[in-house]
Amino acid sequence: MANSALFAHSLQDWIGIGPLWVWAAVSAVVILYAIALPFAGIATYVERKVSADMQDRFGPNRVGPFGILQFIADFVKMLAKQDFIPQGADRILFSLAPILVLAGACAAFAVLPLSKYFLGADMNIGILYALAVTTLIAPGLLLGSWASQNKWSLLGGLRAAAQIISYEIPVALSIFPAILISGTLQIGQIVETQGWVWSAQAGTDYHFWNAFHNPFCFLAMFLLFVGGLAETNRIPFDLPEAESELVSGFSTEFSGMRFGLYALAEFVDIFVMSSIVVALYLGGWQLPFINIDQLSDSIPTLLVAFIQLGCFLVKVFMLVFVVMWLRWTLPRLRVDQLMAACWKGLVPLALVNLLGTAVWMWAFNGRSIAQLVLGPMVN
Amino acid sequence: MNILDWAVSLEGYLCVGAILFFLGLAAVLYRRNAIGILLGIELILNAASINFIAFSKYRAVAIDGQLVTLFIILIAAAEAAVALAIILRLYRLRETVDAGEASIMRN
Amino acid sequence: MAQTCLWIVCLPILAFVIQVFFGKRLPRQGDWVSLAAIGFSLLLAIPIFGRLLSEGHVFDTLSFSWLSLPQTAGAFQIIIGVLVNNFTAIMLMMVTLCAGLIHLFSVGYMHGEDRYHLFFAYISLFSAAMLGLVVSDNLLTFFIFWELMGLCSYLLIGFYYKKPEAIAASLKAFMTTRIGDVGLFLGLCGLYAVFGTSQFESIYAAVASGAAESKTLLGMPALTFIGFMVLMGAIGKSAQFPLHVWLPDAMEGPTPVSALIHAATMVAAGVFLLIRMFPVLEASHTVLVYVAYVGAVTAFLAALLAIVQVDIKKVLAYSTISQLGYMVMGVGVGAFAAAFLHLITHACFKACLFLCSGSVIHSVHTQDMREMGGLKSKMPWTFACMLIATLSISGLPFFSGFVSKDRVLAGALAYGMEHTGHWLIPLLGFAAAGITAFYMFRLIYMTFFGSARDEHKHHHAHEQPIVMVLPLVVLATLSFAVWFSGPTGVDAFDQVFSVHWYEHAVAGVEKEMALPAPVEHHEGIHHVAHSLALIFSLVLAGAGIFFSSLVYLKGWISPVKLKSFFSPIHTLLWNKYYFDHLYINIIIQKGLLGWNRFLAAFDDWVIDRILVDGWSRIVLFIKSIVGLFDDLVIDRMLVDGSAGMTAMGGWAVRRIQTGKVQHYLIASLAALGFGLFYLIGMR
Amino acid sequence: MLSWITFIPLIGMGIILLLPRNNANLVRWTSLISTTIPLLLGFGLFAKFDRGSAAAQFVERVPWIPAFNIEYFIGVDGLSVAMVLLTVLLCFICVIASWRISDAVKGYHAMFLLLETGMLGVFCALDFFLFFIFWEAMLLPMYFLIGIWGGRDKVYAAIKFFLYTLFGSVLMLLVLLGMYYYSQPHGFDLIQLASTRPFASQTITLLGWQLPLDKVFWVLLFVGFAIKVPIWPFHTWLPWAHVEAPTAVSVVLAGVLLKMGTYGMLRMNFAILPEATKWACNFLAILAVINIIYGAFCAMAQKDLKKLVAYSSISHMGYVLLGMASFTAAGVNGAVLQMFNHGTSTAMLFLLVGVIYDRVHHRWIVKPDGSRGFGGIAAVMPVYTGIMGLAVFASLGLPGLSGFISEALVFLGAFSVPKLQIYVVIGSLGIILGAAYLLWMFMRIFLGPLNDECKALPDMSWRERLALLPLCVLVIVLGVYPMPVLDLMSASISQLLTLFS
Amino acid sequence: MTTGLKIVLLLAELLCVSSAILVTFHPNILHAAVALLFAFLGVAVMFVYAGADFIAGVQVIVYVGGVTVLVLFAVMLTHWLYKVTLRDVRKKLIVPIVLLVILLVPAVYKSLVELASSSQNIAPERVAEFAGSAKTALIGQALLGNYLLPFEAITILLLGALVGAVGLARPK
Repeated sequence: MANSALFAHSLQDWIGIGPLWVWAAVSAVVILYAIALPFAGIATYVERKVSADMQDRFGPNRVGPFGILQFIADFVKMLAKQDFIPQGADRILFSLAPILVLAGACAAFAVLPLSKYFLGADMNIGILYALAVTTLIAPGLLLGSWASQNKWSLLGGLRAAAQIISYEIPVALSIFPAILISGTLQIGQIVETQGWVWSAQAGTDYHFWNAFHNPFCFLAMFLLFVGGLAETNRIPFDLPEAESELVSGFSTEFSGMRFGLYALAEFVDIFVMSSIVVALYLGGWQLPFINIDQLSDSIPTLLVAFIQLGCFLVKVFMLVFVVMWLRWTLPRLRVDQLMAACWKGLVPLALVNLLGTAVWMWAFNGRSIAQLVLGPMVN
Repeated sequence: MNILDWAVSLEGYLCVGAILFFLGLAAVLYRRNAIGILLGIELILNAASINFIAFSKYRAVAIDGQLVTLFIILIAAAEAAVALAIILRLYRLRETVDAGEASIMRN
Repeated sequence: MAQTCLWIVCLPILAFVIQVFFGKRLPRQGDWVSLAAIGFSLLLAIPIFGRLLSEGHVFDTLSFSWLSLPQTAGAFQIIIGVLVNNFTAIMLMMVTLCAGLIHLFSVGYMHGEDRYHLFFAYISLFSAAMLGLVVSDNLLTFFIFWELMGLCSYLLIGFYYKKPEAIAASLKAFMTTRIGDVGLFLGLCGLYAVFGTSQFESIYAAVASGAAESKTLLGMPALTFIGFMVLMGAIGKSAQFPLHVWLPDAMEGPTPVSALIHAATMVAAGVFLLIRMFPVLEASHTVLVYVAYVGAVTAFLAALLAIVQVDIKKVLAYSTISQLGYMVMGVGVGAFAAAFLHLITHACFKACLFLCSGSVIHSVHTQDMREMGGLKSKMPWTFACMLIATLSISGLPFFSGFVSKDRVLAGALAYGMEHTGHWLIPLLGFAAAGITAFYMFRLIYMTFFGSARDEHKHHHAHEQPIVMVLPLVVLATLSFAVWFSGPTGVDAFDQVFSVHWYEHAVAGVEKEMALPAPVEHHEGIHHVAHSLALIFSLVLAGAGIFFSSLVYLKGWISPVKLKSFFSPIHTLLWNKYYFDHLYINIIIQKGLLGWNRFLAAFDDWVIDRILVDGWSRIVLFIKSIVGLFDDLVIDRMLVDGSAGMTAMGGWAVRRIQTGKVQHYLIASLAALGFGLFYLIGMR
Repeated sequence: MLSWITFIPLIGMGIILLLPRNNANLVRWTSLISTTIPLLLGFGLFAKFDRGSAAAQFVERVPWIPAFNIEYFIGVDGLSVAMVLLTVLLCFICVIASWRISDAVKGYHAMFLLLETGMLGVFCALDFFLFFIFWEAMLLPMYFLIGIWGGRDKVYAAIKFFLYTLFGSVLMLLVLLGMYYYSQPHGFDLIQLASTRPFASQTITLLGWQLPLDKVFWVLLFVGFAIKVPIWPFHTWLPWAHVEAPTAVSVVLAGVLLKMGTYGMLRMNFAILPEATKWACNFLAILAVINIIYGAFCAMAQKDLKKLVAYSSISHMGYVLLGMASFTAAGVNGAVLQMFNHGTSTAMLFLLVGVIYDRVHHRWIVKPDGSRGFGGIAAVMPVYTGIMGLAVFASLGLPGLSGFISEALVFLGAFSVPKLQIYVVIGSLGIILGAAYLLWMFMRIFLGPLNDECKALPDMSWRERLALLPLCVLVIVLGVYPMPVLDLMSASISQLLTLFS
Repeated sequence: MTTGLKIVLLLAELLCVSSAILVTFHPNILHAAVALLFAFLGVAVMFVYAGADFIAGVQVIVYVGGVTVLVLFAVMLTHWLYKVTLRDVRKKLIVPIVLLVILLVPAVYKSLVELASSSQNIAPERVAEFAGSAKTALIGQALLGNYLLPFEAITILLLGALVGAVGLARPK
């Protein structure tokens, strides 16, 4: 029971009244709105700034100082625009589709290991739940594109769905090496195992972030990251919204707040993907060479929590930056190249990594390079 | 025994399973659309899984039921894939997916 | 002496064999071979006859077992051999003499004919057969040579095989004689059945001892049966009444053949048979009467027929039949000695008559008397011989005919007086005598006297060469009475020069036959009959001659008027009492051939088609029925029926397969429901 | 020695089958040789045959099927020696006569030799089983010979002949089995059966009827053999078979096959079932007379020369039957002699018919349209006419030729039996009819004006004369002195007749 | 179990049943498919409450992510864009439905109740403890232990299905 619903417990303890499940719900809402929404807004701003910078231009600088409030302006514009349903469209599905997409993306938050204590619900199946939930996006897109009764949106929707589903396989496969190393699906546990352990008596515990456990895992991280890009339809895999061909892909017919939901969903998804990468391979909230837990008895848990949160968010923002960075550097892949990359490139590579990790684990009895290299020295 | 306890209890699960089963059955029998039939089948399989899970929790207290459910899910996936492939083939061949039409094998 | 007889028989056979195989290649086509053969036989026969004349009795036998079959009781023996007694000697002399003369005559007559050598072969075979018959001591070899003669007559009558009438005549001759032969054969079988042998001595002895009285054959007393059968044989061979039709037609053969076979020898064989078997006939009491009647009737009727004939040879043929009738009558009335004498004398003068007619035919190349006439001047020698022979046959004194005929008629008259019931026999005899004279002189007048009716033929007529005339002369001389009884032929007158060799011969034979001595008290009748017969025959002969000269010489009574006066009788005679018509059309054509055709058709259709092929038709019928049954019942109903049912069943079941997946599912679920309901609900 | 005679033709057949097909002459010469050797052996047999003894001679006895004690028991006694000699002679002559057969020569001669073996086997076999086997063996080649090389509707004739005789042999088979079953030591040995005569007293129940066994056997055997003889109601196959068979085959058919029936009767009916024979004697005589008269009448109505001769042989076989019915030494001896003489005279007739057929390819005395088939051949073919005359007179029973002797003996024998006398008288009618149809035929064909159709007919070739020579000699010699043949048979016949005295 | 969770479970069960009804009777096949999606989610929640969290995860991944998308794909590929609405349910077969329901429902219900009552009762706390425990490790060991054969068989089956589906759906 240890860390599950830790956050909820802490809230309940803090407020002291009401059954736990109420507080669980509240905690979920808080995380969602406290983190997700502002991040999304900021992300839009940052992205436009970064892309402008890359293109050697200024980017949004009219609203607020340095255009910081641009996202609020967008947000207000979204809300103001008329949100209409095209004639002949399937009304129910048309309204249901964005909700599904957003729900899929946000649901994953419950599992993200912000810090040892700000963990939504450290479920036993953790990472499996994350994967499961993110799969909701695909049908959502499909329904959205079909409901809009528009050939271009339908094609965009089909392509997006196909892309998301195909890339789930390399993403899943590249998650497995991390699981193999840490032996559990619980993301919290996984992050725990990545803590730096110095003391010799642990013997085999010279860990460092999974990415550096063995060469295969290192490769698996990159694979996971690329898979994540594809899952979120970001360049170089953003065929569904490729302006030049399909106007804006599956969301052409959406306007107003429904379009806003799509945009929000997109950025939340990016956040979730990068946080998964960080949690599994880049040590989550584990500082590079310091094992906070071992020091925690001296620092108040709340501080430890926020330090871990900060470390986690820094890693995530770095990855988001890389994502935005990639947007203006890599050319867009054609559909067949996309599919070929997935099935002929990533999937075999992922299998190799999985096999490699398994063999490594079997051969070196689960010890990482570090332990191998440092182990004899230490003792 | 209020509705909440009933819902959580074995009878609850079994009733839901039974209802799902019959609805799935009805779908399979009376849907003209081949895909409708497929939906029906999925429902029936889920009904079965519910029963398994319920019994694994309330009677067997062992994970065997869950394992069987796991297998059911995997097989259902494979089955759905092949079924849909066949339906696509049927569509390409007969320009329709109406189950009634695909009765070349009739007398 | 028996061996010489064997040689007499074998020489002509040898000649026959030579002629058949080498005749064509011999010089003069081998006629001298036959002549030599018969000549030697004549030479061998003369000493035997000489002994008879000198010693008055000749007897010799030679026999050997020809065939013996072992049987439970001893063995079934057939012993054959040679018997020479007085009659045999006489007959040998007569046969060889006549045959020799006729051989000589035929050398001339047959000159230039094709198959010349075969003619002589057949004649020598015939002579051998006749001689064999004469010398045989038992009825079996007698029968064998008897049939061989039949064969020769068949071959010789049909010598001119190109003429259809000739071959028809030969077949008719053979068949009629064959009928007679069968009778004789049955007689032979009878003999073997009764006596176990067919040798004459043993038969004479057995008959004399009365051994056969008790036995019966076919319900008749044995001897009577045998007698009748022998008579039948004689009738067939000697052309007696019912079976006489073949002799006139036999004239188709060359004249020497007619002379030899149908005058002298073969036809006489029948009488000789009767004489040989006389003891048997005598012992059977009833047969002799029939013999007599047959003889008498034949004599009379044949004589009547002779009157109307226009063909010279036909006239002589009927006269032969009539004279044979006399002989048979003679035997019938018991005067077998007289019959035998008549046989001998008849052989001589009838052969002479035939040869004369042969030379006439040879010169005028026709046999029809109406085309002849006035040949007296043209052929003086032939005319002379013919006249002598005619006188002899008419029974005028000084001639042999008178001697023998008179004795026969005397016997007949004596018989008639004894058995007054049978008065008809002498009457017919004397009538025949008269008519004989009439037709004979009719012949003489028509051929030799009067004017030539056909100038062309008359002109060509010429006397025959010496080789043909010599035999005529010899035979003519033999026709005189002097050889047989005395110069005049009447016992009363020629006491001085009377010749008694014949009486002695007859006495010897009677002794052999061991006949029961005739009842003496009739001696008186015998003497009276003898003198009466003498007178009657002279009167009748004279009348006959007178009448024929009236009609034919002087022409006072024209034959045409006579014919019209006796027209019904004439037509009857002209058609030969319709015997031919009866035999040919009715018995042969309608009866026999018709019956044969019917029987053959019956055989072919009834027995072959119905009884035999009928079975196949029945089987086919059954087969078709079974086939039909099999096809209809089994094939149609059982097989196709079941196939039909399964098809129906299939159709019914098939309707369930609607092809709709859901329907199947419903069905299975329904089943599941029932199952569950039953399993759970019922419990 | 007897086995050699019987099986040399078979060996000959084997050799012929091996010979090349195209060399016809080679086949003919081998066939000739394989018939000459038995002929020579036949002369040896004739010489060494002991006339006195009635028992079977040259016996060869080898157990063949011990289970049913069937033996390969061959022997010749008085009854069969004449027939063996006749068969051997006729086959030799027939091979010479069939020199002109040109189609399927190998098959023809092979079948012919097989036929000869069959016939010799029948006459030599003293074991009923062996007798039956040879009886059947003889049947098959006959069928082929008629069926393949025959005349116009040869197939009908062959089938009719085959089925008819087969029907007869089926009855014989019944008796065969019956005799095996009812004889005490269960054997087929004819000699032993003849000596013990076991069937006289036994009875058999057929369909509820209590029938005397020997009479049943007698009737069945009689019908079987009657078909072969042929006797009146069963004779219809003969004209067909004769007309359609090729010359040599019809010679053998008439010469030998008919005698098998009478020989069989003597060997089986008379020897083994004497009481039944006595009981049926009257019946036999009646049939005999019918045969004689019926044959003669039918012959007279025939238009086909060969059919005429066929019916004449029916008539002649009637004499044989009459002789057998008389139970007297003369009668039976006459019958067996008649079998021999008829063999020779009919063989001559058939050969002569064959001669004319080879030249003109038709045998119509009177053509179906009524015109004359032949006429006046004597002028064109003198030698042929001569020999035909001899044959005609021999077969019509002219004294001095063999035909007469046997007829005379038959009639003498039959006449001595009181109750047969009426039959003899009627039978004698047959002699007249015989003479009638034969001479009428002779007249219509040979005498009379020359028919222009047969103007250019060549006379007989030397081969045909060679074939006929022995027969002519036999006919004349046996006519003059028959004892050489008679004393062959008289001993065993007298022993046979002891049963009937 | 807190009443709140029970409420969530009840809601999930209601969601399941209502969406199942929609799946069966909804004339528009697309809406039926979406309803199916929600049915699966409801079932997943029920699994979680039944202590089968791993299975729930797999259920969501496979059914919601895989099968539903597959069905949507199939619907889109086989229906003209504008003929979305489909008159689907057959009327004339209502009578058999009624018959079936009358016949089957009591039988099934009777059998289920009998099944439920027949097997032995487990102490509630054991059940709760089992429900709460983590299942992933247990399932892993079981898969490679007792259930190794079905595991391997499933791998082959999936391979077969994969190749088969691709083969079937390939355009000519």
